[in-house]
Amino acid sequence: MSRLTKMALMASVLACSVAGAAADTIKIGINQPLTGSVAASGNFITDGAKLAAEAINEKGGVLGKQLELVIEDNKSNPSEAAAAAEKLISRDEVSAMMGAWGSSFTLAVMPKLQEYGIPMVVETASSSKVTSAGNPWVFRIAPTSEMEAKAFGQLVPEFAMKKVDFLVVNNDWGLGAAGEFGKMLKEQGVEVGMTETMDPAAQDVSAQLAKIKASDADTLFVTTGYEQLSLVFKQLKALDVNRRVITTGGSQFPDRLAEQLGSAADNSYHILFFAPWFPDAAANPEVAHGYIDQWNQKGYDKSGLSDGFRGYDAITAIAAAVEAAGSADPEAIRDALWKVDVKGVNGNIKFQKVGVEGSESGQSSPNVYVVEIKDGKLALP
Amino acid sequence: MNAHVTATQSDPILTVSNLAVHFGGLVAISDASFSVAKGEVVSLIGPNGAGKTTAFNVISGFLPATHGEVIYNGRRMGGLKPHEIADAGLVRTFQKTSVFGNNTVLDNLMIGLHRRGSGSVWETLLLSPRIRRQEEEFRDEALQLLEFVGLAHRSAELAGSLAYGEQRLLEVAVALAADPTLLLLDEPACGMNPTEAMAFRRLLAEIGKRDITVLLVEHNMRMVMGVSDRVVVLNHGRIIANGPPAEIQQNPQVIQAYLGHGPKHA
Amino acid sequence: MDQLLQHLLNALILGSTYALLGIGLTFIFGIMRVVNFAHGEFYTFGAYMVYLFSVTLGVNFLLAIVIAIVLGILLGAVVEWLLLSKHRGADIDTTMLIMIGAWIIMQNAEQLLWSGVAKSIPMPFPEDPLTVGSVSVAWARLFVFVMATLLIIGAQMLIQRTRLGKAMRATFQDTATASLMGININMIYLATFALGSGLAAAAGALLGPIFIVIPTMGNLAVIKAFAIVILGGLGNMKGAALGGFVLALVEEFGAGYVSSGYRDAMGFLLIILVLMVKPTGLFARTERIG
Amino acid sequence: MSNISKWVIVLLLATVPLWVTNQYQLHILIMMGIFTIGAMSLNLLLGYTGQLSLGHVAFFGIGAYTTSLVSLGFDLKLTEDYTFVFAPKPAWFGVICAIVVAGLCGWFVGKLSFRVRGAYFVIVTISFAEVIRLVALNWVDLTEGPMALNNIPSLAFTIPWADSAALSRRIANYYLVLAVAVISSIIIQRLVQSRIGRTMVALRENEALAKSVGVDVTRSLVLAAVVSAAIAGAAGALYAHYVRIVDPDVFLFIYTVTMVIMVIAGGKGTLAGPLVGGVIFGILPELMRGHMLPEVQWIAYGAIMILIVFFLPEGIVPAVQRWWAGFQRSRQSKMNPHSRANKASPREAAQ
Repeated sequence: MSRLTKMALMASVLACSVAGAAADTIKIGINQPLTGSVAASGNFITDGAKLAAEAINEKGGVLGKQLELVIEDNKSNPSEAAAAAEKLISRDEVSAMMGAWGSSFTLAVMPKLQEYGIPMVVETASSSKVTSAGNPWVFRIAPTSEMEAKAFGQLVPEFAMKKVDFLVVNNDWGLGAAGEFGKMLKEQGVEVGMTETMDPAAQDVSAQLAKIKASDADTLFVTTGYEQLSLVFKQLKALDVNRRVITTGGSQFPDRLAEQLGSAADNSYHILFFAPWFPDAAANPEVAHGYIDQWNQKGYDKSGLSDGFRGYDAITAIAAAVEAAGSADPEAIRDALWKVDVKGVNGNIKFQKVGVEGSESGQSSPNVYVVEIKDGKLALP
Repeated sequence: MNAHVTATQSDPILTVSNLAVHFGGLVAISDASFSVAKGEVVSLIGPNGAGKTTAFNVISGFLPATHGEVIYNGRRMGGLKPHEIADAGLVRTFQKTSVFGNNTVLDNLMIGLHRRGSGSVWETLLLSPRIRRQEEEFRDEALQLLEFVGLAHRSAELAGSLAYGEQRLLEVAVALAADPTLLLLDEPACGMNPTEAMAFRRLLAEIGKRDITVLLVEHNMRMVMGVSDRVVVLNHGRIIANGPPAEIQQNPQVIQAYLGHGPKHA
Repeated sequence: MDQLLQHLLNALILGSTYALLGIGLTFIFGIMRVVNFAHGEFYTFGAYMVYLFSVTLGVNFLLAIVIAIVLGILLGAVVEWLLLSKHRGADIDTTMLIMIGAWIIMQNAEQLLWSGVAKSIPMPFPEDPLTVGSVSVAWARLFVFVMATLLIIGAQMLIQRTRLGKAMRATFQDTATASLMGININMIYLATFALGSGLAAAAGALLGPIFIVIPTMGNLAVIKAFAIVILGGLGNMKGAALGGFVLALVEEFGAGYVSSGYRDAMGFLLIILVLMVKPTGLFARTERIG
Repeated sequence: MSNISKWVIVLLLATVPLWVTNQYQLHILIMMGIFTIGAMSLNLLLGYTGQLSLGHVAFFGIGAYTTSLVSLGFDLKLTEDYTFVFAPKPAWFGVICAIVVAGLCGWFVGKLSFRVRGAYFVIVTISFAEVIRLVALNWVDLTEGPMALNNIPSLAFTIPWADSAALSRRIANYYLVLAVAVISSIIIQRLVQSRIGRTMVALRENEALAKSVGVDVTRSLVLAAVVSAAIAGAAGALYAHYVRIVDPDVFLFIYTVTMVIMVIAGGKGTLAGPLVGGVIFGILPELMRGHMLPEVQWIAYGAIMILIVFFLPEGIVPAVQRWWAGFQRSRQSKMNPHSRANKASPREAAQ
């Protein structure tokens, strides 16, 4: 037995010595959901990040070094997101990170940023908590639910809504969206009815929809990932619920919805942060075209374009910060992120100080687009 | 002769009265009454399927009775769990060999000694001096018992690795460790070779000397007639005879019952 | 009232697929005494096979379902031969651990082959639901119900009417005697496991297109199958069919009238209650012990 | 194995933070330690009483949630106008609560399953874990549901020689895990080698015989469940204060499976088994990482599990012991052909 323990100890020492060897690259950690309930979007964002890194590396990299993306799967789960961050920071010793898709995942990662002093560009999370927590290592290029709601607010009079219901995932993302959109709509004089929630992994939402069917609202706001969204549309149809549906959050893949669901997705509106079907409507059409061309060259799934840009823009921003910092030191990169001003697919990326004074987080002001599905086709309303 | 009249005895330690056990529509025991006096060795015999093991299972609390009751030392045993019945001093063995196979012979005895000891979880975790002392006493007692049944040289072996006859001896030793006042032995000599069977008869005599009453189910008629003070015969769930061995051997009903099924070990 | 009818209808349809899952599992347990933790993976396998044939390879949807079921049966046979045939008579824990290993391998193989991104399978049915009064049901779900019912009846017929079925029942009653009667026990076990797996694959093939297909979809399915089997009594086939409908009813009404979040919890609470009150299952006869 | 060599190993483990300074390697050791404690507690039920509890992670998760809630504090709106406010308490108090609450749940499950054995026991334990997971997921007011309980305070104390706060926290956690592991193994050892513990083994080996000699098997099963759950709860509490985030996925079946593999591979029913299994399966993923995709890693995990059942059904420790005993015996008999000494059986040597 004592011999056995010795062997085990030796094995552990061996295991430890395998890890870690310095290389001449600048490591950037990618913390995304590659499996689980929101995996579709996470994979596209990772693809977008790879495209950006490739484009930069082809031009000679940053500071004469190549960018190396270290990718960890957070399995669509907050604890796994924190564990992935732990690995990226302490094992792979990345200089900066991008992540972690959902608000709940991002909030789970944030204490690690502070503990180790690593900056992270937040590409998707929309909860206001992310930038109001007083974490000076967080730089968000995604719009908050509040920004999304405000941007959408300009279109509200056109829709002539009287009463709306919400169906959202029961996490920071969904509940935050329901709160901000509800507030905005009330200000515009629209009545807000019920808010139904669903588990992010739930497949059968008929029970919630049956309640919604009984309501007299004319519009339903839905906030969730593409996977659940397609089920919601199918089940709305099966229960014969006919009303205008507006989806928020930016990960809806409306072209896929239109293609796979046919008439079930008709009369729906989708709030997006990039509309690849209308690149000339983008803030920086030349960047948008470049990104779309690169994506198509790789033969990636076209419906992923509307999500992949987040990864593209996040890496673009981080690379610019490394360039400005003149080193791969995390703290230097953090300081340099404040000076970043680059053209992204969504628009110009420039961080403003928000949140707790003295330890502000960064927030850029992205653009918001609305796309309609009409007769199985996408249109700008 | 009247099966319900028990032999004259002063002090019945176990009384089974009007016992009946039904499994759904199947009647295993229809109506059985008998008693065992203190210090006696009583054998329960009968052809296969007569209900002997069922009777054991009811007395030891492994099966509920459909009717009737079992009274032990003036206490009703009905509704008690097997371990509660064992706690009352009524300990059984099993027809099929039954030891703790992956434990050492010594540990088998230590488990058997369980109810003689005491000690709370806290005492155990803190390994109090009393617990240590108790463990030592258990060990000595276990070794003595092994000596008594002649298995002392096997104490470190795994019980499952013992020869068949030795396992049967170990079973009896484990039961003895539980400090019974009445020992129910279910075919203990089954499968023993003649030498082992002889050794076992000597052991039974020794057990008698320890002031332990014995109720025995056995097919080996030579042993039954040799060791028993009294024999109770069960057939088709009823008691057909009850008396001293010599009397039973002459009982035409008993002979008929055995011949009807074909004699077995008789 | 309308809501009640809608819930009943939903429960009936859901229950048919639950029954399908439960029968396969109880079948394997009853005859082989194997607690098949990989059952949910056969369910997932069925769904992915429909995806592979109908979406990737463009085979007709109905044909794809048939292919998926056949492949499920074949895979079951292979798994039985590879992993279980050498452990006849082993205790329940041993085979259970082997099946847990198989479960891990199968789930990760699916993830490796199809990635963790959900797939959806289009169904060739009218999109507008069938509406009678205030109750409506999608044609796709109606199809699932009909198919599941046919499969359950088919499985029952197989067991009651065919020679194979008789041999299986004999094995179920008493393995030793069946073997003495000249029944090839190894073949029976192989057939049992294959058939049980085929039923699970069928459930996945039918439900996959209704929902979405992901590698982890079997995890909840296997636990629900256990719930169904416990409700019916381990090894009781009719009990499992009934158990499927009972679970669906409890879930549907729990979700409709108590809380939709606790929908899945209802089944487990039911198991715990049943085991506390009647450990042999709701529909089991009392067995003789010893 | 003698007591001295055990303490030598413990001392050796205590020096690890002096020569392992890489944060990630320490991290792996801490996580390995936490899951090994979980495996040790599972071994009490699975190995000693022979009851396969596949809901074991429930106790781990309950421990994690309890200490998190106690140390973070919570508000519960009980009625419209009454809100129960629980102020945050120190982390160590949370750990004690975690042990107590997990132990109570163990008592409940033990009582619940006193009538059922084998496959039924397995399913009761799985169901229990699932119900708890669904409660954690849906009782958002208390548990934050899928949003997870975040920013759980650390249990750490300051390590004087550590370069950074992060390293200090990690070393502190390492020592905490080591201490809990040592205490747990002492508790388990004393228990299973006692009069009470022998009844657990008796229940595993031959329940009817155990009953017949007066063993109250229900009581002994419930006791094993309570102690096992309390230790698992302690492991869960350590986990919560170390990773500082808990979400309902902590109740996932796969964690139970990890612990089961550790116990079975190492050798169930032996004291050293879960330790050996924990070390191997805690390190293995790290050795495999970089050489294969995570999915392939899991496939290898599953395959190893099956292979162990096929070829080492008793586990590594008993197999090595048998080999060692045989080796000793042959050497002894060579030196002294008539000696019958040192013929201790493997099982006894294991305890």
